Amino acid sequence: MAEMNLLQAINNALDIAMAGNDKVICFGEDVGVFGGVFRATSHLQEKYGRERCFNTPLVEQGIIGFANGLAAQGSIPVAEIQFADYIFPAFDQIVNEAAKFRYRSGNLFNVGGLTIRTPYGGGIAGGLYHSQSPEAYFAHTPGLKIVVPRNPHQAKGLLLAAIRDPNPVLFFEPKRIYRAAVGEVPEEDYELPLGQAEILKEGEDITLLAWGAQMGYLEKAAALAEKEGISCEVIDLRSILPWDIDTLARSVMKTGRLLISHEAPLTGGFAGEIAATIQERCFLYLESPITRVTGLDTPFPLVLEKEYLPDHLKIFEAIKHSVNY
Amino acid sequence: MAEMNLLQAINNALDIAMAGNDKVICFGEDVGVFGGVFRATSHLQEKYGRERCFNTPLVEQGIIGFANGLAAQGSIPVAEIQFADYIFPAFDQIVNEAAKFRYRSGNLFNVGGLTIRTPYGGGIAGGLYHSQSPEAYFAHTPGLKIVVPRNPHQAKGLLLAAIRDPNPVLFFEPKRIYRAAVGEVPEEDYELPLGQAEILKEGEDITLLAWGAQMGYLEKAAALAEKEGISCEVIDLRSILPWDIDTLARSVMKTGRLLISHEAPLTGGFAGEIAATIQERCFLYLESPITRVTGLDTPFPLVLEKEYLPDHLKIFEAIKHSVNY
Amino acid sequence: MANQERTISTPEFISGNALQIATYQVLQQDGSIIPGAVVPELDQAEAGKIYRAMVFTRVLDERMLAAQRQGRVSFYLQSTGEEATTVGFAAALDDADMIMAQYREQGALAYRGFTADEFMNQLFGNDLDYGKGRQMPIHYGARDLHYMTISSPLATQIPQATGYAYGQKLAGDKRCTVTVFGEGAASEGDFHAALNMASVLRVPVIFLCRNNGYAISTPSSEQFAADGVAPRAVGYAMQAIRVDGNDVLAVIKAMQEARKIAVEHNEPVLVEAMSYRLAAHSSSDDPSGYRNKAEEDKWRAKDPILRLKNWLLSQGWWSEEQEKALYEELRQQVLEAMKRAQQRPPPPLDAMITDVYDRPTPLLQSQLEALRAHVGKYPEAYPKSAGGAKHG
Amino acid sequence: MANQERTISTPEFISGNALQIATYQVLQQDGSIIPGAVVPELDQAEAGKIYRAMVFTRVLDERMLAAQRQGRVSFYLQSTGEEATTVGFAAALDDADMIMAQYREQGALAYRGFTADEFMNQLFGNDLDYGKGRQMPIHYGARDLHYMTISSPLATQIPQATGYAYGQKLAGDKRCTVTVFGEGAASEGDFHAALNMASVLRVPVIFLCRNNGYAISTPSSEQFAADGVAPRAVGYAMQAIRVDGNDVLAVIKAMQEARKIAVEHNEPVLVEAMSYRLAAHSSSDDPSGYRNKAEEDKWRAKDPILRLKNWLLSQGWWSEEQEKALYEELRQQVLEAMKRAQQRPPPPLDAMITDVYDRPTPLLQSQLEALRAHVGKYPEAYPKSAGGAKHG
Ligand SMILES: Cc1ncc(C[n+]2csc(CCOP(=O)(O)OP(=O)(O)O)c2C)c(N)n1
Ligand SMILES: Cc1ncc(C[n+]2csc(CCOP(=O)(O)OP(=O)(O)O)c2C)c(N)n1
Ligand SMILES: [Mg+2]
Ligand SMILES: [Mg+2]
Repeated sequence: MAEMNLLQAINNALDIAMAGNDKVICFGEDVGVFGGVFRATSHLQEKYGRERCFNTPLVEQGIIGFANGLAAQGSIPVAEIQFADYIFPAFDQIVNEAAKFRYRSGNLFNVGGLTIRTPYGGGIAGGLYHSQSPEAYFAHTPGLKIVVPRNPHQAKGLLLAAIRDPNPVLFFEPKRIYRAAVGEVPEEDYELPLGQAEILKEGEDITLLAWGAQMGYLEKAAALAEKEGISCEVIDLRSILPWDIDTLARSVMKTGRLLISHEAPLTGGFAGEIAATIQERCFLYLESPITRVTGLDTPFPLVLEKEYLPDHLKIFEAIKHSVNY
Repeated sequence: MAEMNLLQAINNALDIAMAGNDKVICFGEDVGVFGGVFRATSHLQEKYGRERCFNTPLVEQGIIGFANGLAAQGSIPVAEIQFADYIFPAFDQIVNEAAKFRYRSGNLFNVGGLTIRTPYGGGIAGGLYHSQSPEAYFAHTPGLKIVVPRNPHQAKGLLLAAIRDPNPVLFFEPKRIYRAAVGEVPEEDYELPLGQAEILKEGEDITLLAWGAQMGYLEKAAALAEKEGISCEVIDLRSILPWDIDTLARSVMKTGRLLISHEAPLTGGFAGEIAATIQERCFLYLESPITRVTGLDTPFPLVLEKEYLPDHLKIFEAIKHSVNY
Repeated sequence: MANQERTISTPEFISGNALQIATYQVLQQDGSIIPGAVVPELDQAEAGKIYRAMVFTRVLDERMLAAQRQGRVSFYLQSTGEEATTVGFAAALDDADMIMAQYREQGALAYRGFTADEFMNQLFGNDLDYGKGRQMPIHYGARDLHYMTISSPLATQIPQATGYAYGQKLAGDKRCTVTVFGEGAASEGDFHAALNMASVLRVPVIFLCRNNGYAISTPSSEQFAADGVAPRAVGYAMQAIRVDGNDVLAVIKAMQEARKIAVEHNEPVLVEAMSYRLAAHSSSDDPSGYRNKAEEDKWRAKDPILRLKNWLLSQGWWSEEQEKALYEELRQQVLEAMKRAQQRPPPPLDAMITDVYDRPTPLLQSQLEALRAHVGKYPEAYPKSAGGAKHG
Repeated sequence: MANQERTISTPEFISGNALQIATYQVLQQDGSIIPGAVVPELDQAEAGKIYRAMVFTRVLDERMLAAQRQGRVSFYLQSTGEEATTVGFAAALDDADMIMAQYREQGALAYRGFTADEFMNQLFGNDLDYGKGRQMPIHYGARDLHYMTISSPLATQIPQATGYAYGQKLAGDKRCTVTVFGEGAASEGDFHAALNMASVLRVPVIFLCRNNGYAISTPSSEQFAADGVAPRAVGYAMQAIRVDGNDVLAVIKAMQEARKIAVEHNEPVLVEAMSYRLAAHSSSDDPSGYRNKAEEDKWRAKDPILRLKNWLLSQGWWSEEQEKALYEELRQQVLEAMKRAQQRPPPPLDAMITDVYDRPTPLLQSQLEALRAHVGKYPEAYPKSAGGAKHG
């Protein structure tokens, strides 16, 4: 075990993946000598050479187009998009190409080797364009996997699993806690399962669900609620696509209440999908409406970002509201 | 009144908009001399000249980028994307630019004049890439309006309203019924309101909600259900964003049941948002879980497209299931 | 970094037409070689193979357009007039070089030995279609023939080709990737991304642009103002050549040289083949709305198949009897394959959910089960799958 | 349609370096004009205005980088070394021409008269910020100054400029749009889209590329293999010029000529200004990780402000006393404006939901009300808005 922050855990995962398999190739804007603007790819070019870790020109659609071709060829590209806010020029290559590559060819060809890493989320004074949480934009796309880690240990194990998974994976990294999240991380190679939620804390009165950096607020809110005698079951969804319906449904059948939180705007956010599914699966068990605590239906602001964020206080209020329904 | 099909109604709306305001400009791939691959812009170049109706090079990101600039300048661009399946290269210009233009500039600048028209949907043997219904991809984007007409009369009135609305509007045209949907359309200029659902048929037992071409299946299914003594309230949502929560909530409070149908895949589709909102607003009124009848969580197939489509039979079955819950 | 060495002190603009690029041609329509021309080496067997692939393509296109008109297939797309480009480029390659084409390159597949049955299975989307009946007709793909499955979104394959070729370079397998696209598709942002990345990363990829004058109804004069696509190469420090796309010998030679540059120097190359889309864009299109017959006739007179035939005749490698026999044989082959393909069943219902992921997810499995039950309940409404649903 | 007239019968490839473009320069570092050089007409008043804007920019940059280091603002981005380009291009325009810039063009705003207070209000995101505190520092915009609000996604403004200029052309107002972007941003697909559309639609837009050698840590040698960005123009049949971006006189003259081409002939033009990003990319960056001091020093010796000062001195239009006074005046101005801006309150809570649409939707209104109630309940947790929430 070693103490690492989230960035170090990611760097460590990339290092292990590249050391273990020559076919793993990391690239993106500024990921070469510089090691990426957040330094997630630090020292990889030094260790594995310019052919396996390099700067690309500044063109996200090209980065992912290139990555798709490289994956089709049999390599294992790990492409970085510098900020999730800048993933949209690559939307076509992700949604129309990567996601449909295997299906449309009847499995003659696939880009299963592809992993796309990108820092997402707000709370760093980034304004509209360095704060977005675009996971829901991709969650409507069969063929993709989407993963969001909450801490360094999770990040390493999930990223290693993502790189080796035989499907294209989008890996969203919560940049607000890149350095703030520190914890014990095994030094050896390990994987954590994709598509499985994790119950962090068992409870009786209400199920709280989130992913990524939002888990911090969830746990803080749960602590506040416990003080008022409300017992919370806290779940990290971890994979947005495919998502773990069964674990969540079991929990809600037990607690009878569900709160889902994400930073992205309410309308069209992934909490909607979850609520729609769970109200159907757990209809007779629900004691209050499923609650969503999310960003507002606006772009991400700058000066008033504290106001925008679905923080522990907003979640705490919503918990009480749900329990007292 | 004149009898028109859906394409003619759209062409007529464009003609009226261009005749009434010099600032209205139509462009896109093949929209010039040829009048578009579906002929929605027929004769507009003849009437209004090459400067106001023209072919663009084959580059969707350019078309919408250009349209954004043109709208910022004060013109009223009506850009065509040849198929909704090909709108993704323009995703960044729509989601990061058009949607946020006014907000980010504090209303110094806006692209409110922008309208994007695009044919969407399956059932025409189009396979993966001539069948998609991508409305939900955009519905997570504050700042956009999204409109889908169900017939010629609606198409003309909604398109005229969209062109004149001071916000960027995505206008999805159900191409399966471009020629099949025929009806009486007033020859004069008129607008239908954006953001308002329409109740097509009142009923007591269950509310059925859809939009666009899917309304045909909904009405057929309602007829089948009526035969079995189930009284259906049929609603056309018409605007996906912003959407008319109040009309729907009122209906569900009356019927106690809701079925939503769209062609797009289930997961992350807009029915999820609607179900999540309505279960919260109408919790104490619901007699059965809100049901979604949608495409499968796969890309759109070709040979088995009949199997894929959420047709009247699937809806009919789901109605019975909901009522007998 | 840009060349700042040379300075000038008057504000001279380079002209937009600073670079004029000639068209490489060796074969004239009457079958004679331009005196002094550099021609590819080609023996009789190879020339025959090329000619056969070109004629096969023409025969297939004619038969399938008719089949579309008869309602046997929902869609078709001909390559008439461009067979010299689409067969010729494949003939210049190593058979294991990767081809990532647009959609009008059936000639290359024919050259590489995709059989009439294989074409037909895709066109009819039957149970033997490698693509499992998921894509529209003409979206072929063949793993063993190193021919990437076609996808409809234009230009997406261009940066993918750059990536594929980068992988080939790293693997050290001395192969290249050829990506083919129309002059219309070259307007997409992906084109710029692909060429720039290929040149700065030194990737063995050949960018072959089929400039056939139109993108559906849009003439190239409304697609770009420049002298074609080839001049863009200097923007990427990339070598380029323009070739007469109706001259199969010139196409072969140009592509052979391009391949050398790519494979021996790990350098991308741009090749622009000038031709004309003689047929409609596809079976859904009617060109009479946007161009005139005189223009078409001018190009019909430059038929690339006739041009090669004239050369073969002049070489003494071909006769009118052989010509007749070849057409008869190929027409028969195509017709029989069509009949066979048409009789086969559609793909099974399972094909709805396979290949979305490497394995179907539980949600997909439950969606399939629900669908199977539904089809079982209303078999007459779903004739394509009712049989399969019953048998479970 | 491409030029197919000229044919050749040998497979000659054009070289990727077929086009060499010299750099236009008139002013040398010592302030002397290159003999015989074509210089712009410039009177003392205008020269003084330009110099003042350049110095203001430098002073602002220095002050605000320090302010960022002190934690007064969250972010800053300097334009050090590029002031000749960013002020010079604006000086060559009509003040009503539209500017759609990237983010490092504060010089143009300064030239057009954006006041120190206006800069500061944006940097501090206070209640007077035209952008209502929504975007990060340096995302300025000014409607009256015809300066489009900056947005962070790179290159998106380039096709937008093409569209804006098309509207200007249709309106017949004899104006043009100038869009400025880095050599890094020029790699985006939007660049290709914009230039191609501008040339085929004959649009009065000037594409001004600031080639400053780096895109964050990525040197231009890893951005493209070609000789800079200017050669791309021939791919669009577009006139182009490369200019010494540290030579304000050359920049002005080149841009004046470019503007003539744009406005008088409705033709797009590409201008590449060669310079160097002397500072870090932004306050978040540390260039010592990817480049060396020797390189920086080489460019520091080419300081564009010093170069213009030397010319002003040689003209007898400037003195060291004036220099000292100017710096003092501007430093004072900037400092006072900063103090004023810092003391102002943040935008009101309503700014959360306005301008998403022309009018807030009912859903947005209810979200704001819920937020207001919540802030009212926990005022200490939301110090920026607690005051406003209380007053309702
Ligand atoms: C991204 C995208 N946009 C639009 C289309 C619709 N479309 C199909 S073919 C075509 C024209 C292509 O012209 P070109 O590239 O010149 O090839 P050609 O048909 O001439 O061989 C268009 C616009 C598409 N398939 N994909
Ligand atoms: C679409 C997009 N991708 C990535 C970024 C992150 N980013 C901001 S500035 C920058 C480098 C830009 O370099 P260049 O265009 O040369 O301009 P310069 O900073 O040198 O003035 C990058 C990669 C972004 N803002 N937008
Ligand atoms: Mg073409
Ligand atoms: Mg730069």
